[in-house]
Amino acid sequence: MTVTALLFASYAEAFGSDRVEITLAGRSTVRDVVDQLRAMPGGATLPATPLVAVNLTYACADQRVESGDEVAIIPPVAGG
Amino acid sequence: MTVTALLFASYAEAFGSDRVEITLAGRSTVRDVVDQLRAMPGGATLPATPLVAVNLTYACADQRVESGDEVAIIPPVAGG
Amino acid sequence: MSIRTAIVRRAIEVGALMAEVRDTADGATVVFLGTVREVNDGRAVSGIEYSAYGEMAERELASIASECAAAFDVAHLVVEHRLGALALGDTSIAIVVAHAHRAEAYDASRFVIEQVKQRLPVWKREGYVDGASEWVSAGGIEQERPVQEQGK
Amino acid sequence: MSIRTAIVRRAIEVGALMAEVRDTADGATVVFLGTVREVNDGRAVSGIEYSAYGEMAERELASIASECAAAFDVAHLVVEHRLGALALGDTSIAIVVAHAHRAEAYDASRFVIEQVKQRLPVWKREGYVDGASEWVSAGGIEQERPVQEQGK
Repeated sequence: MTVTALLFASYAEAFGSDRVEITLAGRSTVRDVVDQLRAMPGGATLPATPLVAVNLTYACADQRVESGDEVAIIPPVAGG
Repeated sequence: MTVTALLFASYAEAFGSDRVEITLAGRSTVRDVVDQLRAMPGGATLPATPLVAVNLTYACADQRVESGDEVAIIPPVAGG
Repeated sequence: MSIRTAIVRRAIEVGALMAEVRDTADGATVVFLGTVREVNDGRAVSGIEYSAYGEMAERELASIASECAAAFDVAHLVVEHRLGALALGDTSIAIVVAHAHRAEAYDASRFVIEQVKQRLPVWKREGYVDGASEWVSAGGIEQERPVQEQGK
Repeated sequence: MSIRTAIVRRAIEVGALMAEVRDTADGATVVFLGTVREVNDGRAVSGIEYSAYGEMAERELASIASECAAAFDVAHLVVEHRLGALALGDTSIAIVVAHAHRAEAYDASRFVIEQVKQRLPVWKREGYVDGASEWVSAGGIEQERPVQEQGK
């Protein structure tokens, strides 16, 4: 299955892209998405357990992902 | 000696005046001023130890007053 | 350094006060407005007449601002308190604080309003829709303390 | 009930927001403004570029407002957060709360800004007078965590 990883701010700069398609086995989790991203060029900037949102809601590393999910990797926020 | 007692808000209404001249013996205190006021018509509305300011600064009951002082009897405040 | 306080008898122009304190050294501005509420203690209010021991109120308000500036390292603060007849929704007090950081801006703002409520020699006579009016204090309608309870 | 939040790409009109929440049921209004400071961590700032995960930021900001309304019994609240290129002194966020009582108005305002700082998926790239720029996070310049410390 495939999910879409969204990258922002410093992470998008490191990857040279704000969107990466990730192909996974079934029964995959947020952690699997992050691990794949970290193995990619630019992935060294990602912490092992970054803040992640799945389909616009914050998610933990163990959360299962489904085909077509939007998995956003959230750099340290700086709103306000 | 004489001091000027200033009355405000509900106290001024009770006394029918916002200013009363008080004649005192020497070595008098804020408490003496208040006691005289309380003995006057309308004085029953004054508590025994109201908030008092002497010459624009809050004062305690034991503070000495001097001739010509402005002794303000401050009803419960309601600013803001 | 821009610290200013005033007791006024005209409408408070909040926008002007905000412009007055604004400074690019500051990252946070906190504005507090006190306004006349339509209901108090369950009674329908028509307006409030604010009065003061004017000369002392000016001094106390200036003191409060100085204490605030010292306690919270505030360089940009303006406070205006209005007197006279205020209608529903009118602003009776505006406190505008700007500070490098938000925590101090909030704390300074809160300090000023709490000190004003405790110390400023200002009184209000609340008018009600039914035609009555009462002197009110921070604790609600002022209770006259019976003389016999005062031990004198 | 008037609770509104928005992520905007234009200047924030604070006066309009204050008019929007104003209600004669309320005796206290607290306004918080976050503005671009000229100095951060000792560096002379020229401006800040705010970006966001827009769709999620809108949802989170709305959630924060709902939680605030429930926690502090707030009926009148508006929050706008600006994105894009902001100059020194520009307002990045405005939070306007009106409440019957001041304690709740202050607490509600503080709640919103603290939640925004923790949760809102918004980032800022600070530009400096010397021409450099950096991604900054709430804790200062973002530190990249070396991979070898992560045990993977």
